[in-house]
Amino acid sequence: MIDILTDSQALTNFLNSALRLSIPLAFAALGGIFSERSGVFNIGLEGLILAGAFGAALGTYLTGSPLAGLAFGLACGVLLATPLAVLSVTLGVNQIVAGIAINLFALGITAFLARITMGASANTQLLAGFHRVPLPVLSDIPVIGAIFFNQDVLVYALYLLVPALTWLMFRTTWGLNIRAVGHNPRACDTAGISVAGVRYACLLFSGGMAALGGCYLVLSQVFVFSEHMSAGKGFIALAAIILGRWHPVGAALACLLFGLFDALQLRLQFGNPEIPYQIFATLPYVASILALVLLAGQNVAPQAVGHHYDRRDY
Amino acid sequence: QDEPFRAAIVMPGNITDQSWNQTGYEGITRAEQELGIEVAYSEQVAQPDQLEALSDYARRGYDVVIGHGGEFVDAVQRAAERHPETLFVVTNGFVSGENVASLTFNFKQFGYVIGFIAANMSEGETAGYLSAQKIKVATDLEEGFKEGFASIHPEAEILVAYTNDWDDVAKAKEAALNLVNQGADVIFPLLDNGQIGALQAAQEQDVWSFGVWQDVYEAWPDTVLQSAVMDFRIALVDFLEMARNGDAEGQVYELAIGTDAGTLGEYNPAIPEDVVAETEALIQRLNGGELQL
Amino acid sequence: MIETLLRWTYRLKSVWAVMLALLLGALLIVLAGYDPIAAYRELFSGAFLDYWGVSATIAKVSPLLLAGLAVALPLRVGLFNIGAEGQIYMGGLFASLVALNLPEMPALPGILLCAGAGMVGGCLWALIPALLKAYRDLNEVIVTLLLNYVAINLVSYAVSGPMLAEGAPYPYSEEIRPSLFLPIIMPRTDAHLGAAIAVLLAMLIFVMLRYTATGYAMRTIGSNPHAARYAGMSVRRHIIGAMVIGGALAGLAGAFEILGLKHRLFHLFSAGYGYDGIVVAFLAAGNPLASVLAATFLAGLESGANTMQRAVGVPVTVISAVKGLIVIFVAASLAFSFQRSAWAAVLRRRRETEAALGEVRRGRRHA
Amino acid sequence: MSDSHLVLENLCKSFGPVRANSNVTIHVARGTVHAILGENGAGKTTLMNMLYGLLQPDSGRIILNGREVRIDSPRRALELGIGMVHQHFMLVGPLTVTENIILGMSGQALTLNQGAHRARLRELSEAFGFEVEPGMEASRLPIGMQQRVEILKCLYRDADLIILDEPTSVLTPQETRTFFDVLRRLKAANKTILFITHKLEEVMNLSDRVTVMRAGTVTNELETATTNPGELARLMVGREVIFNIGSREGRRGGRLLSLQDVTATGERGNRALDGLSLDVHEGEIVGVAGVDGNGQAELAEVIAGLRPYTSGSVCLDGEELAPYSISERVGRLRIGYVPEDRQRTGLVLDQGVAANMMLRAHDRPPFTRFGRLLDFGAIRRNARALVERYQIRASSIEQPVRHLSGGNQQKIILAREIEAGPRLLVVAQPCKGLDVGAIEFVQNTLLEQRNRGMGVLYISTELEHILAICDRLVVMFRGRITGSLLPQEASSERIGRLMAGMTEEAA
Ligand SMILES: Nc1ncnc2c1ncn2[C@@H]1O[C@H](COP(=O)(O)OP(=O)(O)OP(=O)(O)O)[C@@H](O)[C@H]1O
Ligand SMILES: Nc1ncnc2c1ncn2[C@@H]1O[C@H](COP(=O)(O)OP(=O)(O)OP(=O)(O)O)[C@@H](O)[C@H]1O
Ligand SMILES: [Mg+2]
Ligand SMILES: [Mg+2]
Repeated sequence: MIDILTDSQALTNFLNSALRLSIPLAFAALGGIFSERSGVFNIGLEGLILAGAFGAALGTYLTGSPLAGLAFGLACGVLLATPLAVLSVTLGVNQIVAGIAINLFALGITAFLARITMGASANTQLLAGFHRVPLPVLSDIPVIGAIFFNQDVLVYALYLLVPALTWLMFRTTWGLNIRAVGHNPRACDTAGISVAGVRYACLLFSGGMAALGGCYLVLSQVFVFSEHMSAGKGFIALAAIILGRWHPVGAALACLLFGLFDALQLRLQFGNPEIPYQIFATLPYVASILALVLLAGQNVAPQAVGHHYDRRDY
Repeated sequence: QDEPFRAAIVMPGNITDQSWNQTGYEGITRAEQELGIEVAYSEQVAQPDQLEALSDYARRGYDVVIGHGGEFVDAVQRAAERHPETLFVVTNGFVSGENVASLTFNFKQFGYVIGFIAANMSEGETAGYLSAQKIKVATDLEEGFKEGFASIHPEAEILVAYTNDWDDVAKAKEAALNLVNQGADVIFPLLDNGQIGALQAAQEQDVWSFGVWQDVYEAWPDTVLQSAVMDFRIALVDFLEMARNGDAEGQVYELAIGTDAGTLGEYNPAIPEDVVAETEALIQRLNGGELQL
Repeated sequence: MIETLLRWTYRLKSVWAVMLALLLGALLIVLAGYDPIAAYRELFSGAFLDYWGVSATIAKVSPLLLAGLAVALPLRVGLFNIGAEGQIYMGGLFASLVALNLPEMPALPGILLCAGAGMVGGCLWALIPALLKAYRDLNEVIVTLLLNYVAINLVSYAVSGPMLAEGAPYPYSEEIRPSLFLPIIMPRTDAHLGAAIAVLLAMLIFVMLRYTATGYAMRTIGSNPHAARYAGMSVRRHIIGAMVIGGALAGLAGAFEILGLKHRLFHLFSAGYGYDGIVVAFLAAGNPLASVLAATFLAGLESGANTMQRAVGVPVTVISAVKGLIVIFVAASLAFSFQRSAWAAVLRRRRETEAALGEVRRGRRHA
Repeated sequence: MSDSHLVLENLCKSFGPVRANSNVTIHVARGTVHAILGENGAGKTTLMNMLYGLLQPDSGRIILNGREVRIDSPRRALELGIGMVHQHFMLVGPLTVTENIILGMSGQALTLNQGAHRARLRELSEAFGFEVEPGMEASRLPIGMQQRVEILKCLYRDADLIILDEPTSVLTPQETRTFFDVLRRLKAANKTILFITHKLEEVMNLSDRVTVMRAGTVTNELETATTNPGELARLMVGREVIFNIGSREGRRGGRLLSLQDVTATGERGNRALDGLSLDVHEGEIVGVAGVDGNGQAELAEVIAGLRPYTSGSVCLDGEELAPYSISERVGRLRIGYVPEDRQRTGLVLDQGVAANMMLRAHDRPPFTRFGRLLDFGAIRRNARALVERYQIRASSIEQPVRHLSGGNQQKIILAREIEAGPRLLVVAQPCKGLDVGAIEFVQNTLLEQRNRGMGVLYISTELEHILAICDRLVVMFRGRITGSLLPQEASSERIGRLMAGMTEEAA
């Protein structure tokens, strides 16, 4: 374990691993922030990641181009987010039930379609994916360069998205509308903002973002689609949103924290075979709870999250 | 022959996992083709549904009902009590009874042989073993692997990691990368869906690795040295043939290495001739009982 | 006449929803190359129509209903208990620890002790988010969610380490002694007493919520904590209480899974019942009696779907998609109400015009 | 009068069995101030909500600028140049004042330019004599300030037709005066103003025409110049309204409540009470005057137990209150409290009238039996009696309070707190939103109870109400009492100086 601190190569490997583990979470969490800020709890992130992964795999499988896969993955995410939006925004179905139902559906339909479209090759034949593109100059910075600036396009896209979305959320009228709708939809309605419009936009956007997380899994990480490959990442992303206090930067950092502890626990096992691995496996979760307790501040949760808005209900 | 012979298998995970569940699925479909029997399967059967699934197949008149995996031991025994006319089988099990049979391999032997090959191809300092959970297969293979490796390099360090998830490909890959980064120049992963991730990591990092359950050399010629082919497909077909002929008994069938179902796959040409020869000899000794583990 | 018809159409909305979902599902089944009619026949008989189907459904009502209540109760005070799953695991762990270490004793006190231990386990696990919520205002959704993973790992550790049965090929504990098994209520099946107890508890909780000052206080806290405080209700105590009792119910679900069904502690012994409980609670709009219906519906859906796979061979992927569709459609159907519909408005207007016309006519006659 | 800016023609709106508006027809001329008067629950807000697109009429037409329009959302209303100040504020808590004001405004660039808005806002609020801090979070503003923000929000959008639903309910007289100046200027600029209020002098002061509504229908429409407050009150309530400042029957008794050097922290972490001392005797009504936000709300909360005090002593009958919980204060000590924020604190909007009527005594007889079992019979009887006595317009006692008119919501709280038979009653803005008939009734009831020995702390920004019923008057400024005087010696100048922070001597 000590080697992480002494050996720069070991440190690089370790942080690289942490980063890779956190990227899909971060995409999903960024999307989730938007939907929650607008007042819709998106427990469907898990299914949306899966949809993105499936789309990315199928698109790449059919065309051989990861870019086409990316586009396809995005489209699948947005597509699956549409019924979620209809259910929770238009019909006012309880947002948690809607999300769970979407997850269930996504789990089945992606596996089903993967089996009939890609068949057995779905998880043997490696797909084309994105390659690492070291950024000139930046990638030469010791340790940091090798970790952060020797990645593929999706990771760089994430780097850009975090500040861009922060700006969008806190420095633009769109962001203002989103935050306001998530807090007091009635007031927004009377101010002439379309509550449903804002929520639809945010949910579809979150579908696309979560799908990007799925695309990363397939196109940058493992180059295959396997059933239920989201493996609970959507739920962890939900936790990261709260840990990051509904702020893009905070959530990204929270995801990084998850990644760090996940990478750490895999590594800690070697040094301590006598300690049961389950103890290490709980490390990311326990650490997040502790982080929450220690960093706990004012509860800034959007007040209207979970509540359907209907003008007639007042 | 009016009534066709019928067999069903109940599996805990995906039949497309390229690993444990897929062997179960392919085993039963092969039996259908080769033996002309009628078959059925259930996949993704959760724990609380095991007993009901097994019992229901028995009620529907299946002659042999298989629980695929050690977690079915208990459910199989209880279903067997309820349905004495049906023969229940549990793979990776260790129980037997009037109408209960177990079908298993001597995992330790396979681990030992893989460890032996690995040690021969390694620098001899560090090797890695990767699985998801400490279940009997995993720990037996781990022990065998360690002993086999130690038979060449007694001083070597074997790094072991358990990911806690059989199917999470991304996590398996990270775990394998981690092993390699820690110095392992050869890794032996035992996972379901996660297997792909582990083999990818080995391939990317240019270290040797091994397959399990099926021969995967052809799919991964750059990294896979050999596969521990504990082929439940063959084992299942053989067993069902026996059962159809009325020869199957309520006992534990443990298959040693060097049998039809339990063997090695194709040798990677990178393995020197002499190592191949030594390995074959080792298998003979294990199979003949000269070498006890 | 028309109005009665329309009202009934609306009242049966969930039935239409299920039918619509099944219709869409049939498309998938055909696409997968199977006969939808045969599949659905098995779905229904496997859920409610034959002895074995009913028993399988009842066996699932116990965990689903208890988990549903475990979500519904904290929901009353405005808390989302996403942690029923973890609480189920802790309940199972505690119940089997006690069951395996209990001195020889008669069945009834033994079972009560084990069930009690399960409730304690669930309680303790819910106490963590409850205290953090009450004293630090930490979001309970995240804490309960994270604790699920911890609980599952704890059980995994217990059964693959200290509690591992002799020679077991998979992480599970020794079998508990038969005197501690919950009685089976349908011979030769897995339908155990747990479901009946769960239904009783649902009724009890219904009475508590509807007819006592405590229930009223919980409802008030859930809908306006400021007013609740103003009314002298101890917001903190009720928050902790609701969460902890919810945890106890989930813990009981875990205990019943061990005592009634599995008879050993297994790694991954709960198939996500805690999450299904969320669906139960919300489909029932938090009402304990409606939860009985919702749990039965979901239990039937689960067991029927399993039968569909076994009897017809419909792939599990299709089944999972169809299950998702059914939940989506049923949930969506709940959004439609007759009062809100255009029909109601039209009919109301017609009634009003008629009444006005009637007045005019009457007036003319008098004149 | 040919130039009708707005014509409402035969508008009808029912909520289930309740006919909130039936065949309402009103002509509003351009460039006039048109007042709408009516008792609580008469249907004024409902009518305005239809005009603003929040509700859809069941039948009838809205004709704006000579063209029939369908207003299906507030957005549409805004597009048509209609702005509205709502009876219940529509502010987004965590956003700043500026953000709240520019929220949803059309024609803005994507990037928020708060600086420019802030400057314009400051200018505007200065011109209107409203002191608002543009950077302050809305949720931290006192109620009076929130009202000012709501008004600014409406004016900032340059609407043509401005709907004001009780805009002055918590403004001070000075603020109201400057606000009216603004409205007159708007009128001069040919804007049309629809104005709802319960304050008759405001109607007389400002409006050109008045429409009086009762039980959902228009009963009268008249020129302001041709009428007087007495007549308006009679038209509204249907009977003569007499403020019967009844004779004083009981005697002022012993000291009931005593505060000594009390300090307490406010919502913003400020020192809301700063060494405040105050006594209330049995059989005495003490009025507390002051500009909203000077610690009145905190004072009430400290006594009711909702807010801890950091030093000093608060005693009832000589006994320190600190160790008593809120529920003990309600149940055992019999301290009643009417909070100023009725929707947030005083009521549970989703619950019915009956449930709200027992809110503060839900765990005690007569509402419970056998320990904690609710006695629904008693709950219903109580609710029916209070609805009857306070003339609360509700379709049933199970109707969710959310769907009651603002004045009727207020009546529920008053009924509940007064009828619980408290020894000490703390009321904050009790007459906010009440019609004249209801004010008369509430004040008479308070006097009656005083005569039976109840002590009352009467907090209000409406000086007239205070002067009308209190036995003694104190003025608050920045968490202290700046002066204490008898109503007969209180001139408005003197009180004004005290409210501005000058001490008794200086005043
Ligand atoms: N959404 C609703 N559902 C049911 N009834 C409603 C609803 N909104 C208003 N009402 C009823 O309509 C009637 C008119 O209410 P409205 O709010 O228009 O009165 P108001 O004249 O504004 O009274 P106030 O002076 O007290 O504000 C009341 O009896 C009220 O209970
Ligand atoms: N005194 C209190 N006691 C208990 N809980 C409180 C108290 N004050 C605040 N809270 C909690 O904090 C949450 C946010 O409070 P608050 O209602 O002030 O938000 P807000 O910013 O005013 O929202 P909005 O203005 O949109 O209504 C409440 O839902 C409540 O749970
Ligand atoms: Mg009103
Ligand atoms: Mg607020």
